[in-house]
Amino acid sequence: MKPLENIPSLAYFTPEILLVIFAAAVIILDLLVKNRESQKVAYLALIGLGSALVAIIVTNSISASSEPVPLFWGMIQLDGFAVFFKILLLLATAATILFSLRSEELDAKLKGEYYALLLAVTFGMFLMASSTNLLMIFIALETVSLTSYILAGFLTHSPRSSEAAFKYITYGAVASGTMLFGLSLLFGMTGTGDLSEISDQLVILLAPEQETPLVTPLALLISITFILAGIGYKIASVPFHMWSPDVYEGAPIPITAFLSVASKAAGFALLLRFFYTGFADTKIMHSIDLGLLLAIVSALTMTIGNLAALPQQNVKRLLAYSSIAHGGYLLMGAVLLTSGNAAIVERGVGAIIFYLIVYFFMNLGAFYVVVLIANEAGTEMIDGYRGLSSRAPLVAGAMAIFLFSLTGIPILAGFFGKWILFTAVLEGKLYWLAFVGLINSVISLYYYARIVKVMYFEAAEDTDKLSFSKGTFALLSVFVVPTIFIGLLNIFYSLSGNIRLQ
Amino acid sequence: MVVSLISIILLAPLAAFVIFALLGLAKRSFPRQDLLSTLAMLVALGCSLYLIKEIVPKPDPHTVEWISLGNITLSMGFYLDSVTVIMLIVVTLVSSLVHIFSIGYMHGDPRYPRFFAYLSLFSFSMLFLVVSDNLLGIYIGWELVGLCSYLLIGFWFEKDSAANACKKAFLTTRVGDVGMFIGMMMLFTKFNTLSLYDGAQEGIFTQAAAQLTTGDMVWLSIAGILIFCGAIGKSAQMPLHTWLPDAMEGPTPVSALIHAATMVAAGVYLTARMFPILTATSSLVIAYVGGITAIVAATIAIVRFDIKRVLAYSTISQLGYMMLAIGAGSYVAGLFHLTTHAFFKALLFLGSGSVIHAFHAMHAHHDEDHTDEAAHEHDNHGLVHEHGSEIPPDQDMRNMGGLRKKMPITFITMLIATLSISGVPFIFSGFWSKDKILGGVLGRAMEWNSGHHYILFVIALCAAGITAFYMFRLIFMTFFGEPRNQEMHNMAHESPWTMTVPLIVLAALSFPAVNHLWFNKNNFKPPDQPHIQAPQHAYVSPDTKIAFSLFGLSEAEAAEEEGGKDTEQADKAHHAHEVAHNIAMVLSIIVAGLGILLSWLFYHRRRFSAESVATTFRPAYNLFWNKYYFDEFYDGVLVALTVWKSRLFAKFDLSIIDGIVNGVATITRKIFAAFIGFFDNRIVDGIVNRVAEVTWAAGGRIRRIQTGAIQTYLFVVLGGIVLIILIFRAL
Amino acid sequence: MSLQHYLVISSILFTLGIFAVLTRRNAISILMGIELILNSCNLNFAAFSRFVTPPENIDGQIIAIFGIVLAAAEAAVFLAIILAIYREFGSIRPDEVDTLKG
Amino acid sequence: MLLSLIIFVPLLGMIVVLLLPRDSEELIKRVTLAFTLIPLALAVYLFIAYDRSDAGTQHAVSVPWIETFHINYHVGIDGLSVTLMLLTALLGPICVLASWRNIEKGIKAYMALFLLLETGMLGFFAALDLFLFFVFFELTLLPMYFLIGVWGGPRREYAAIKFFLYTLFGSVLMLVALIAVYLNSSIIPEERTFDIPTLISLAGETEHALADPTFQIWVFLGFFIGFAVKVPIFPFHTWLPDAHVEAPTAISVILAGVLLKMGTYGLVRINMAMFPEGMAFFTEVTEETGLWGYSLALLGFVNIVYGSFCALAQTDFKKLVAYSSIGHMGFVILGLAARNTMGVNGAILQMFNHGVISAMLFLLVGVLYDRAHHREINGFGGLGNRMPIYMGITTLAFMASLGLPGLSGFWGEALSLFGAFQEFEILAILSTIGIVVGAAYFLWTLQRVFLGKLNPKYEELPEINKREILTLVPLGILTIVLGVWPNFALDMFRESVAELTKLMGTFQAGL
Repeated sequence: MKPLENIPSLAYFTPEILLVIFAAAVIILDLLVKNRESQKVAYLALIGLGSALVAIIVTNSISASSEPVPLFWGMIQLDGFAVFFKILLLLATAATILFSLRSEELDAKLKGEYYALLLAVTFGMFLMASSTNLLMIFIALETVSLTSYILAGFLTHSPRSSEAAFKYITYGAVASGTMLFGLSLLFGMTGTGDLSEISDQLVILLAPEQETPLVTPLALLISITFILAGIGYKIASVPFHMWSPDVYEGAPIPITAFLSVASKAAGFALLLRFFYTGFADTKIMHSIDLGLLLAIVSALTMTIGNLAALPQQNVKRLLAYSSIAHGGYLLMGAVLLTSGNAAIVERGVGAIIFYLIVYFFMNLGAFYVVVLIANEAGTEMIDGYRGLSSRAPLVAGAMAIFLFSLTGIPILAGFFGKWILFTAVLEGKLYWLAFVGLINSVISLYYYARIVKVMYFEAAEDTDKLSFSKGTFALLSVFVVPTIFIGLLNIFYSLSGNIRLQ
Repeated sequence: MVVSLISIILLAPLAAFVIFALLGLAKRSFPRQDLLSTLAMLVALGCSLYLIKEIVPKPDPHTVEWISLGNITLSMGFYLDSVTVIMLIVVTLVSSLVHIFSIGYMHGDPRYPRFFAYLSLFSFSMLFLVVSDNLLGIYIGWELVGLCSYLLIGFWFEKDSAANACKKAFLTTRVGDVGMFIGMMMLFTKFNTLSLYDGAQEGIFTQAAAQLTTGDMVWLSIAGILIFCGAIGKSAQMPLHTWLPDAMEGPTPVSALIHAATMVAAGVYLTARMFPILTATSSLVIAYVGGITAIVAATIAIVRFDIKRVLAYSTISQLGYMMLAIGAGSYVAGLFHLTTHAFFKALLFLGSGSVIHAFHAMHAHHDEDHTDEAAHEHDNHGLVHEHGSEIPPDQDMRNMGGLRKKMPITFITMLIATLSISGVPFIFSGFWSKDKILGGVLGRAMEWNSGHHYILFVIALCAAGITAFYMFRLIFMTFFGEPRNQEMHNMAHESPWTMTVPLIVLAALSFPAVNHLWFNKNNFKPPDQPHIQAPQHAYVSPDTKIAFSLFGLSEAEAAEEEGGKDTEQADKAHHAHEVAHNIAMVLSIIVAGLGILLSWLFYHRRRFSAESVATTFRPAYNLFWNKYYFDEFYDGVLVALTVWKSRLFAKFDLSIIDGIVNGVATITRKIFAAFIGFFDNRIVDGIVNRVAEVTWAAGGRIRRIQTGAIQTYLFVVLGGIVLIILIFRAL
Repeated sequence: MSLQHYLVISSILFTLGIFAVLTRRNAISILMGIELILNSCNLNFAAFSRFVTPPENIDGQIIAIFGIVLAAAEAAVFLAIILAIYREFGSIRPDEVDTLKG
Repeated sequence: MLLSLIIFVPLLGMIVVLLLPRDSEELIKRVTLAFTLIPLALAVYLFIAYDRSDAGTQHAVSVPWIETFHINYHVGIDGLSVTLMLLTALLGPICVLASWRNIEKGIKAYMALFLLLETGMLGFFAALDLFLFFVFFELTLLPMYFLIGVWGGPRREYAAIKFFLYTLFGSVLMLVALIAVYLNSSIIPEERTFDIPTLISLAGETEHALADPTFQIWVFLGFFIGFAVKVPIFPFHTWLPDAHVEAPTAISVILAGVLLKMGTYGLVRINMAMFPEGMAFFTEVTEETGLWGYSLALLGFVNIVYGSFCALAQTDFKKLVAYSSIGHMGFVILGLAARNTMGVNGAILQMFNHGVISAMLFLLVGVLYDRAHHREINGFGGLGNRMPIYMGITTLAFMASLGLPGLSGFWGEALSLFGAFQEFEILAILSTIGIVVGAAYFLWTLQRVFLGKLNPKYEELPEINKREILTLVPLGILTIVLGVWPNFALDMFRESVAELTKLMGTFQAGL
């Protein structure tokens, strides 16, 4: 399909436009309402997200054909893949806003700009999920990053939060600077910013009869590695993961949850699209052994994430490492992009998408419990969870389900997510990677089960019952129910199988 | 008809037990369990007697399919031949009498109903064993009687000695049973059935006769010996005999029924049943095991003071006799002796029970701490351990004496039994059966045509003499002379009629008429032994010639010379046997007489007190006693040898065999506790834990990289980039 | 000047930036290092636009301009966060901001 | 439909229990009992209505479930599964009764988890889709973990984690094997399947990827280790004594009665049927396999001897029973290794019998523990005087367990050994050591607990009560009935086993 010009593109761009409008509206509303009524602002932000959701569905249905629609002269692309990620990101933002409303940590400081920033970061992520041009990729990345830095440091009087923000921005700036350098090299080699053109160019440039001094596999490798630094930093893959435990620990819990799910999902959207479109031909991938590179990164990521999680005492930090490990699992799916077999690539992408759905519920759920416990018991440490099963049986039960699902214990969604991933990886004949993944699943049981053990098998010093509102349980069940049932329903499998990159 | 009769025989005692068990579960008990059980037994006895009519020369097994696995079928069924019927009668008869006896003997016991329930269960199991037509059925009955034996030995389980004894009995016999089980596996693998006789499919015997070639002889010998292992355990043969003396911890009627008349004889029964597949080798093994057991047990019995233990060793010895008989091919003799022994030995035990009962009633009255004292008694079958205090006073023969006037019925009946077991000629059944065995053994020794096996005959003969000696020692010490313990003697009294009637009945059965009628019937023929080269057909029971035995003396001597010259000729075999029989008879009469005479000199003339006789058998034996031996025995060496031997065996018993049996658990406990501690904790768990530790340590290591300083992080990022480029550049 | 010259200069800039980021003991200096990195990238884009792409294609220059804008935005946020750090820790030495670790 | 009802009634019960108010404990217990009695009634009906002459699957239901991966909800029973389902359904209400008084805290959660566990077990035995099979297999893991970890003894944490880790380790390997089977079931992705009967027939086709010997051996190993942990087969057994000792009585009963059977059932259903080549490699001594051919039988032997001797060395009553379980499961392995009609039938019979007998044993240990609050064997003595009925039932259970003929325990052991003897003579003979040692430790225990003079501490020890007798009597009756008439159970699975042995190509005509 021919790229649409700017004005016709706007129709398809409605969701993003709505987000921007509502971000502005949120700031304005914040000026109007009194400080105590900041909830109204949150509701407006939710309405904004809701309308964006409607817009996504509407624009998706008017495009009707399953063909992707390139917008703005091919800067971004609207397709099923983008739509899926947009919806996922949007829901994650909505969940974050709901968490924030209930978080006492953020309570007094909740201002309009918080929600405006959340909407803005969502906007950036939308772009990440749909960019097909180097420029757009960089702009999207920076939009997300800049707003995330601020959100991470949002607790103005908390040293931890400020430190998190500081580390985040220093790390992020260097990583994105490195990535930009890599992008510039890629641009220089191919002379274009459009991903599919880059792919076409690279095929020509790398062809054996072509002797172009600028494009050797080494140059390409350097460029790719630099770019990977930027993407890897977003998805917290080894060795670009080191910011995440500190930032996750220091940031407000809802933001941590948001970063661990939405930011990671957006990063994967970008990664998949970048390599799928930009390196469409397997010859390019094989020239630098991209498959092995990704596989090693994947194996290291999950192993280091899991191992480092073992001795953690802070649940938030533990979950930070756990989410690094999960990034590693997801990367296994990304490795399949390089397999060269369209069916396997499709399976890999489908597996990542399914896993992200599962991960969305179980990880956000776990963080929600962390929010609740931080509110009621005032602690983020594992010791604070002691005897939770008697103090708050339902919350403890939910937490156990989330944690076991994260471990990948069968019949919980996490198992099915892993199962799909491993099946795909084995189908791609990457046996050693699957093996590493399985070993890691067992290792991860150690630290997840430790929390369960503390909650269930150890007695609490403080035996007061914790009380929660009905709304809390309602929100909790929004995460618990899918965590139990997603894997048991065919619909999610067919959904994830039907979403493909184009 | 046969099936329904056998069913009644089996179900009557079973029902008595089931009623007890079900009521027990509801925490009740039947008011007269004793009468119920006794009645059940009498019904079974009646049916058994009726079954005599049903004996046919070549019976068919009555089988049902029991376990069917596709084309593999194990059937379960009854087989009724003359052996079965005689066993049924023996079991039901002795059991009935013991039931009646127990009504008096066990009166007042707190677990009185339970005793009868156990007896019923035992009778059922034993009868089941006897009527089964296949090895599996026999094995089931076999194990069930073992269980009952266990329960009954441990009936007074408050006594530690009883608790130890019952465990020991079960375990020791189980060792043998496992051998039998392996033998069954071998036979099954070969023949694909466990039925002995031909029913729906060909049984083991037919198949073995038809299929096996001489090449399979080793295999068949091993199978036979393994099956015999079961008998070694159950019939208390060397080296698994030690449990039986300890089993005397059970109530005396139990000793009479289980450990004298029936269960221990089941081993003989089994060996006899397996007769057709015994090979020359396995026969020889059986014969030697039996022979050695006979002599060893007899020598041990000499030095016992506990009346029940004397009888226990005597039982072992007699069982060895029977094994010897079967091993020597004297099938009829073995079973004949089994029958006669069942009656006279049951009688002896019941008689001793009567004595003990008499003393016990007094003793309980006199000394209320009896059970405590008894509880201290432990392992007192070894000579070294046999001091007065360790034997329950009411069983210690040194407390008895002169009872013949106090307890005339008991005395007379026991005397009859003793005469019978000692082999006093012609009017007592024991003589005939023992004589038959001796004759058979000698005959076979001649036939084997190898001088070595004459030793078996010598052994048997010696054992016969010693038997007569110690049995009369028992009689003299118990019933004759002056009362040694006047206080106890005064309290002793004749037992009530429930106890004396069984004694009288059994005494009547110790006379030959009844038994002879049975064993001289034509249908009681030994089965073929196709795997032994020399056929047994030549051996015709010489009972008809019995009356002329005295006359045959000179003939025998002449024949011996002749046989010595030319034993190889098969046609002489018949003659040799006849000759052998006559020789044996004469010699047996001589040794029995000798034994009785010696005993009389020792214990009735009573030149020496019982205590000094006991010291005779100590290493620090004074010259006086030694002289006594030289004076009274024509050959003092024999006695010294006997004493030395018995002490040796006693020691062997005590330290080696008992040591093994009792020590195994302790040793394994120690070794395995250490081993498990090592293996489970160090190796298996160790590996698991080590892996966990390493993992954990790795976590800690990785954690340390996360220093908190942002510039370190950045360094890692850039280092990572450089590393990736360096590594992948080369690829 | 050929493309190589620009690339060498940008590489030097990039390396200097990295060096500053890794070694400076002052957050402001780190920020300057970051700016160096970003500017090296912008230089690259501009150079490629001049030498590689056809003259009518100004994609590279546009990217460079966006780069400048984003660098400015980043600097603003960075400075704000440095302020917060100074308020909480009383120092802007990056190695003193290390309460979160492990 | 009936089958699904049996499987999911406990799950429904769990939901109902969860909706009941926390405080009404009696109500919760009664509701749980009701929801375990329904499957029992249905299972009994199923057992009676089962067509014994038909080797195939009965009551089969197959509904598409996860179509993307060709996973069906496919359940059905053959003789083997229906027998084990009956066992499971029978132990359900018994365990609820056994938990009636001695679960002190969180009865609601306990009962809910128990019902979930029951669904998992029942479903496992009925599943005919490999994936469903795996899911049910794992469904038992979490409830068990909590049941041991929350309601267990002093070292429950350790035991629960250990149980969990071992089982998970096994499951992971099994998962890999499972995926490998799926991927190799067809070259065409659309034709891949998880359907067990289909896979079995595919594995029988020559030239099919599933029939490749090397593949079969590796996949066999994957599944085998998964099941071996559950059985447990030496050296994966160390979780068992800990788990048993710490678990509450009812959970020990389920653990020994049913969970261990899941391992051996898996061996029969998957390893034997689906990977006959792999099975042959480990159970048939040929030039090609060499000593590997002994491995399975050897493991069975080691289990028997090791378990028995370990049991002999125990002084903790429950640990003794736990180790005896290891020993007795060895006979199952030995029987399976024989791969002939007798061995396999014996093994399956032994599975059922061990389920019944070990359940009895653990219940009995529980009875004593509830009264004396310790399990140290040497700490008792002379209880026969105080508790004659208890002693009677214990003797019955011990005798059954040590393989006394006439009680059910004998037949499983005997048939397994008979079968094994035909293939591995020496190992079968050596395994009989287990019989003697089995008698030794049980009798020794009997002596130390019941015989001798009454320990003065226990002069007031109450006799076993009616509720406890009620839990034991059905098992006791089964023990005797099966001991007298083993065909009662053999009838059920004889044809199925015949089918299985035929599949393995070792159906020996005339033997």
